[in-house]
Amino acid sequence: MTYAYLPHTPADRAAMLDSIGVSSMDALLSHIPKALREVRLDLPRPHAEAEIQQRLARLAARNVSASQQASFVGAGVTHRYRPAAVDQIASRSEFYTAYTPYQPEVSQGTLQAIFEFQSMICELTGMDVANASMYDGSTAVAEAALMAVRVTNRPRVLVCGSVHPEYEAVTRTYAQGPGLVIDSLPTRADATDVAAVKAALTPDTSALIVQVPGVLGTVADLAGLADVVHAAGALLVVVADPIALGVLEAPGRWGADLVVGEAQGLGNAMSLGGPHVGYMACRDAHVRQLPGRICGMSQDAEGRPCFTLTLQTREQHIRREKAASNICTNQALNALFSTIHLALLGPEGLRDVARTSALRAHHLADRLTRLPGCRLAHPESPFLSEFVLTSPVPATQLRDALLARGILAGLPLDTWWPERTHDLLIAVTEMNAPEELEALVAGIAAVVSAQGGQRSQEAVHA
Amino acid sequence: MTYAYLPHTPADRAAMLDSIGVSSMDALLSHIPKALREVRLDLPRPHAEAEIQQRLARLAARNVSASQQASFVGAGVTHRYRPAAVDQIASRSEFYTAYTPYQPEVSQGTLQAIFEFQSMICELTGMDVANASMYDGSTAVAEAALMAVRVTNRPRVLVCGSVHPEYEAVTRTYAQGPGLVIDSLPTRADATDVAAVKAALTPDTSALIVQVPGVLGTVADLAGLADVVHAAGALLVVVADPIALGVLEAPGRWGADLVVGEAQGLGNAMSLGGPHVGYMACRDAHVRQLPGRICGMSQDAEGRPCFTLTLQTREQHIRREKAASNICTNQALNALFSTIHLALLGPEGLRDVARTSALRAHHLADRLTRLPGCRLAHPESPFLSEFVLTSPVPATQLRDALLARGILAGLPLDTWWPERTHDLLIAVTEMNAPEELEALVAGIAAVVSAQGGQRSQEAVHA
Amino acid sequence: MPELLQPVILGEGAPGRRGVVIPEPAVAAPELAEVLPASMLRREAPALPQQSELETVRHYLRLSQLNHAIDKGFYPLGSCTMKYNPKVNEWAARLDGMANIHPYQPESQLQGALEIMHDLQQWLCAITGLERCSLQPAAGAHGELTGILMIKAYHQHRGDARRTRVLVPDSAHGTNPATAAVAGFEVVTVASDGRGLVDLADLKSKLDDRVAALMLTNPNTLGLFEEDILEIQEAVHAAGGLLYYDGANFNAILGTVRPGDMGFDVVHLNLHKTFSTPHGGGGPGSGPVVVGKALEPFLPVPIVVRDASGTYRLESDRPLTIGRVKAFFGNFGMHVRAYAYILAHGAEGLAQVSRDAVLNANYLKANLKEAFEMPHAQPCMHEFVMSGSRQKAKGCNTLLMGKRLIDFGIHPPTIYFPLIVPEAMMIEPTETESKETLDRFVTAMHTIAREVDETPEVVQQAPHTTPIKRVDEVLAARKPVLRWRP
Amino acid sequence: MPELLQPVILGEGAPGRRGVVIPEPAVAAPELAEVLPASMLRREAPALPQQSELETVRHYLRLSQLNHAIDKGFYPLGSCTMKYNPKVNEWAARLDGMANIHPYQPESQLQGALEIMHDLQQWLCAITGLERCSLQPAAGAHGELTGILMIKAYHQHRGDARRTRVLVPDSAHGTNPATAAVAGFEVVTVASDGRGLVDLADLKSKLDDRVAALMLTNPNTLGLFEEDILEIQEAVHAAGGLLYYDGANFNAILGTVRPGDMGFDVVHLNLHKTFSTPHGGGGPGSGPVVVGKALEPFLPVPIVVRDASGTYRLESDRPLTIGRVKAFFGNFGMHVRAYAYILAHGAEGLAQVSRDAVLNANYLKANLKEAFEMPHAQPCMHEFVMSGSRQKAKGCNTLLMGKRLIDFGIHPPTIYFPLIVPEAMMIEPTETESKETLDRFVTAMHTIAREVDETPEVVQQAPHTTPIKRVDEVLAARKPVLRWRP
Ligand SMILES: Cc1ncc(COP(=O)(O)O)c(C=O)c1O
Ligand SMILES: Cc1ncc(COP(=O)(O)O)c(C=O)c1O
Repeated sequence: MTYAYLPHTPADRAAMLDSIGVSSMDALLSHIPKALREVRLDLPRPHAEAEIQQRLARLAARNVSASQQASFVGAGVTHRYRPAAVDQIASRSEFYTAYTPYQPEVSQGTLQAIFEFQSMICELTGMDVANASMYDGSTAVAEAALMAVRVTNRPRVLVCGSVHPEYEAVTRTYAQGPGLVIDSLPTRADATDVAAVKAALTPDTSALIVQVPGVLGTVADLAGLADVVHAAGALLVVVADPIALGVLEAPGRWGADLVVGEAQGLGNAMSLGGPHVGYMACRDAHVRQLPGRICGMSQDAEGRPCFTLTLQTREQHIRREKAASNICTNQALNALFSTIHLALLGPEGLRDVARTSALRAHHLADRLTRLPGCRLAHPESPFLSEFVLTSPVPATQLRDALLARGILAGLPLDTWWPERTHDLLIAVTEMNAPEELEALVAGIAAVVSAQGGQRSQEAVHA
Repeated sequence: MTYAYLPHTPADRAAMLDSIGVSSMDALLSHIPKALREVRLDLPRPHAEAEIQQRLARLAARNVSASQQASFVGAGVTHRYRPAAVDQIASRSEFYTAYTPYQPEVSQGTLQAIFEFQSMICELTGMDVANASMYDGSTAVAEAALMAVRVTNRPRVLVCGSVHPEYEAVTRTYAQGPGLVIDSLPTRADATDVAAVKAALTPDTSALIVQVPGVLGTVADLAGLADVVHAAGALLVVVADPIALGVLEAPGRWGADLVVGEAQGLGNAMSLGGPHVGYMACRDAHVRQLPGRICGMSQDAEGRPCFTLTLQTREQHIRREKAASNICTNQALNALFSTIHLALLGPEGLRDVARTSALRAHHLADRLTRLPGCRLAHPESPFLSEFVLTSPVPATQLRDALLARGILAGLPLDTWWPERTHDLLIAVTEMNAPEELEALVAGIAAVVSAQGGQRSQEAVHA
Repeated sequence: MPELLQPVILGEGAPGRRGVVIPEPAVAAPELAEVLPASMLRREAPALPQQSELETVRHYLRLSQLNHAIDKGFYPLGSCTMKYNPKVNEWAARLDGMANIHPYQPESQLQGALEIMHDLQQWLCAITGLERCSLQPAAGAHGELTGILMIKAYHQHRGDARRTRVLVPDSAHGTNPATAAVAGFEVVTVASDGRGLVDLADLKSKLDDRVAALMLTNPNTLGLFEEDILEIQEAVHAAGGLLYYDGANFNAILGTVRPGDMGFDVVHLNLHKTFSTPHGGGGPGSGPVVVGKALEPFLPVPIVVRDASGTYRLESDRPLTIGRVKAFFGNFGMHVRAYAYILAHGAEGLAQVSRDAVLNANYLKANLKEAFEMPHAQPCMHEFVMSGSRQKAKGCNTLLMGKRLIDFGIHPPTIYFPLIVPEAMMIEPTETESKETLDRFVTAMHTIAREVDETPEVVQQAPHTTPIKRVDEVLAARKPVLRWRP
Repeated sequence: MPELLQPVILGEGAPGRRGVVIPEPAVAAPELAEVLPASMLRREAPALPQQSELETVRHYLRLSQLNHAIDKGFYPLGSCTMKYNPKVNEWAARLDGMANIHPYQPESQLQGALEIMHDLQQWLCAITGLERCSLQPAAGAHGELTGILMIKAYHQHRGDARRTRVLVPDSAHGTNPATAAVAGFEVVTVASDGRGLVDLADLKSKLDDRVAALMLTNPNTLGLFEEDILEIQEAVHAAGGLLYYDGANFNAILGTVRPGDMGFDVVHLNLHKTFSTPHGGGGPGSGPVVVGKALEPFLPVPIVVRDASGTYRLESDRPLTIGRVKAFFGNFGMHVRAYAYILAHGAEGLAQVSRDAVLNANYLKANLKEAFEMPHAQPCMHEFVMSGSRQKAKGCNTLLMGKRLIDFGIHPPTIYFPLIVPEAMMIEPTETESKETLDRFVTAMHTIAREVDETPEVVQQAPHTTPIKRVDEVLAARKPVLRWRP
């Protein structure tokens, strides 16, 4: 059998063994206990490339993609427009087949892209410094919690109910290591309740973690929050959607100490939830507690400005068990996707993405809440481009009924909270053309009225 | 309105007009008669990139692609495996956003790739020299006819019936310019009839054009043909499928003077018939009559071997009305696709492609000819991977009936020859997995037996 | 002895290595030797490379690094319209439903593709101000041949056999006379006048009943609009000839002026120039022809039409057609790209394209006119031609200055064309270049002009920064080595 | 003053330019200022670049040119397994049905994706010889954390609260001790012996009821197989500890030896090393964990299971789970690539991978042992560590020799790791490199060794051929400039 990725011919192998001075591969492996060397793996036969393509195309066809239906599911992963240039440029071999830029002389491309990513994150968040990326939004939140614990030397973390449930779950898993206590503020979609926060902060609390927009789409008012948190000696951690920051005030301006989040919507495919890219930004004062890689400017031997990874004494390969985090490989290529996307958008394009999404969402919400029995679950809270619709039909039933119309209407909230049976989380982006909004309204109207009809029928027959 | 491809801001435009010293764009265009400048075009409104993607994705979805059905249509365009590396490498900006390599110092990449293409074509065809590409197979045949006319100074061309009808049609169109006469040898699928050729050659005949494999898939024996043609003072032009040349003897070995053809199957998408890539190879003696670009080796000022376009005195930009052809832009990128594909295949891979296709075709033919009323239309002729099935059901009806099963069974020959109502041209490639062959056999069996049943029913009721 | 920067791949590798594995037949069937006579089978395998996928990828990646390209830097190559090639176009042409469709599928399976071709035909009619379009020609020169053959058929159909001549201005691109010759016409050259425009008197003196057509590029290859076009068209038509419009310079007038309104009978467009499809290092192109009423019957077949029911069909039943000029329907992949490009702009955007193209050219011209000789003072359209004769007198001709530009990361302009300007440098910036880029070009040109005065050897030995130095083109032609040999 | 090779893009462009146009809302809706309190709205726009698409493309294309990469040349970076990243994998991950699917779609819409994850889980179990797999971790270190948290949960579940220590050999990668620390363990270092293997006596002396686990890489970071592994595992298990296998070096044993058979309780694999998914300039990775019976109850959720009916489902109902370690299901795009990679090879091909990887490393080692000091004479596995101390004594340390390699088009090896070899050079050729490439590397290394003797300044001032010269890393840390400012 020949393999396209293995260059050696039998003649090559023979010549190399000869040069090594052994008679066979087995001889070369003879120091491994023989019993261990007798394995037979139950795997598929080797496939030709055409067969691999056909098999994977067939598997892909068994998924329903966002281009095959009108999709209104968000909740942390958004179907946004990825300009064609992003993938075409980021897919250059020089970017994706390079390793971590430990050798700056042959890695200036990756390094400068990281520096630009860091700079853009700082611009968006209004913070001083950002790292080169985290695995995703969830682990960025967890690492932010750990960092707050390191900075404050306090063992509790207060998580607001507006934080994505999976982010909180990951934070709880991470907390098992050092044995931290995670306190929850009750799930609230409306503007952050400063009094409740104040009450929940303890002398052991290292941080309050809030999310904007919250997982239910609502936008909390951050004014005054930092003061309360700081007064209690804790840090304010804000989880922010970077696209929303195209129109929302930067968390840095509200006094956040750490801003983290998920940048998938910037240039990264949804890809069933990964690979995406987490980001993390902090104040200058805390940079030595920041986990992950950081790129900085330097000079070469001839005085030319250039880039290199820096402040590595925070990292595992230098500090081992004393490192700020164990993270090594991060999501560099995904950060590059985000960087190129942001560069293409510019400030106006970013604002347009957020604005088109939000205006369409408000139009949709307006239309939907005119349907019988349909209302916003959180009418008292402002929202941006995602909202919860309470409908007379159970949300899962509603969602499933619309699949046949080529519409994925949203996320039923009983996925997370069993009691929220009639709540559907609906996300709107620039990918949802006005016709799709119309189709969704018509679809929900049809299901709701059919149900209404059925109910009145039931009433008649009862 | 802002456009992503247009960098100028209003401020830029004003500054530039100022620098030019005119007050407005209109002033700059004032030398154009005013009446001409008042146009309003009926075109769609400007679209955002996301809208372009959505519209084109929707249009693409209204075509049925070869990955969505089992496709057995060939006839000059083949659904072959294109290794993923081909497109990913050839799609590098440095290749596809470059112009014709007129400046060799900044074009060595394109130039060397052309040189390799020429060399590979020579290897496959057994000829001395090849050009950088022609538009496609059809125009390569037409240009070969014109070249034979130039070389021999004779006004007639004899085209064998095995030549693709569209290639012959294009040759006839080109012949209208200089007023050439195209003679046809009757459509024959079997081995070339040397006696018939001899009879058809006239003292005015500049060339005999034959095709291997012929358009109906049959492989003619070229032995002795060159002698007959040369004895009559004409040239032998062979139209050859380069993939078939992985297993068939090179036409150069049979004494061909010109070998031309279509290289789409090597690395190029079917793309509804274009862009593909024609090739053209000849003997050293005739190189100065060869149309199109040619790359040759040279040296730079420091003696380093390198490449450049050469023998340009054949070309229109130097010789104008005395040029060997008017061709300028050719199919360079498509030739690059073919070159990379051939480099990946190597001699063994190329043979495997031809062999897998041929063995599967023979297996299929064997299975199909066991069905009631089905037979090969040309049982006396050897074939490689494409063959004509004569069935009891009209071919178009048969083809259409199988579409519902997700099978595109072949090309009904009445497309070209109205009288061949029951003949279906079936092509098999390495993309037709054994299960697809099974499905086709089962499908044809079902249609044929349904028809048989219907016929016997009709017989009963008659 | 210095070596090739990268070895020719044909000799590389080792027997048995391969870059892609092909599926086994996996069916019961006789081997080839059993189904074909031994004499037909290849005796000697072609000497193709034998490399792993990785080594093949590396080879072509390294080759790619040796090219200049639009995506790398400025490419002001006159007459070639090296504008940006939008990435969404590349995406579109590679869609499964675009790339993997066969021309012999039943039309019912191709409605999306036919709609694209149909709409593009319509849009190109609107853009040119003409009646009917064929997308079949594969490039500009191919469109020219198609157009001239139609003109031939037109005269023949009228029984007018005397028309054996085609008039071509001396400023014309080489493909114009070459096309006329390939189509069996005698080429008669029309002189340019002091303005750089068609010399009306000379033209009129050559107009008679032997003239089949005048081929014109407008703006012409000097980048100048033929201001007398209305008079020209009247004269040619009055003499019974037709007017052919070479659309290579269409970027100058897109959305602003239309050949149909100028009186042209047939136009070819270069989708690979005006409509942003990539040049691909020399192709593929696409050269649709658009015709007025006179030539409509002669268009090549097939053409895409739309039924009353909204179904798209291929129409081949056109009795006076010149026939096919290419197998199938043209370079469809390019049609898709041009379609996307037009969608991105609309009428308003296309007009902005040509206006910015003209603005950029005039901006460069204005900023270079001190340092270089400008044979024509009037405003240019999308490009202009200047002369290096002043510098040549100082020992640095146009070729050398072009090579020197390479050291500034800029591709040389088109040089020594058109033939009527000595030491011609033909500069076409296109509309996709920013003012900053243009300013850098101006600075580079001024630097070179200064070097010609102060340090001419720097120019004479250019380029300095390329991996290979100046190439000996004479040697290549004198001792042709046109292929690798084992 | 020399400038940046390419300006930082944030300051580039002009107000109003943009690289992509976004659809208008095109619906009746109030403006943002009407639906959100003014105080929430951004006052100052972020200072992002304002460029056309072309200028943005050029910027990043130019940046890309400054990188070394596998597709450009040899990358023998020890511990990183810089093998070829097959192009068909990239194609697969970009399929519409792979890239554009959402984790919250109903399972019925994700059967293809779940089948891929399910089969990959199974295959990784077969390959490691273990029981159950989670694809959730995003990288190697993340897999480590997952594994160590499971071990913690295991001991806690048994009510064994004394186990606060994790043993880590002194040759271990930094992520091992860092992970143990992040997971709240005390790290105890185990010494290596003269063979470069775990010092059995030292290990045993540290085994007691405070030990939760031993983390081991096998072959270890010296590229040496821990021959005593069966004895080691017995000792650790006898002491009540568990064995963690760091799979970063799995390329050495793929299809040849299995951690499950060696007695490991949990393994993480680096799909971005062994299974050919690209490193992407530092990520994304994917670090699946595979566990034996003991740890199975503690796996993170969800896991993909297959119903009796053949339907794939996400299983979250696992009472003892440590919970989620990441949102959603892991780096699915990497799972697709690894799936394609395994398909290309099958069992037989994967075994060939590790054998060729081992062959290549030993071939290099054999051919470099004259010129460089080899601290360990025995055959290596997929990589080996040599010392530059001989050369350092002559004024050219390992760092300098690595920089000098760049001038030969080769990426430096991993240097100064593992910590237990002075002037370490850790060389991992991988199986995808040809003998010719290895021979060129040997020649380059011999050339450098000669230069150290004859012209040390050439080495000391390296690299010579890069667009930037040696970078001052100290300056960067001393005066951190970590972002661009307007
Ligand atoms: C003015 C002019 N006419 C015709 C052509 C020929 O076009 P093509 O190269 O597409 O055949 C060109 C191409 O450079 C040109 O510039
Ligand atoms: C031996 C070893 N362990 C662990 C890791 C960490 O893996 P990752 O970078 O994927 O987190 C590495 C990566 O270099 C490694 O070499």
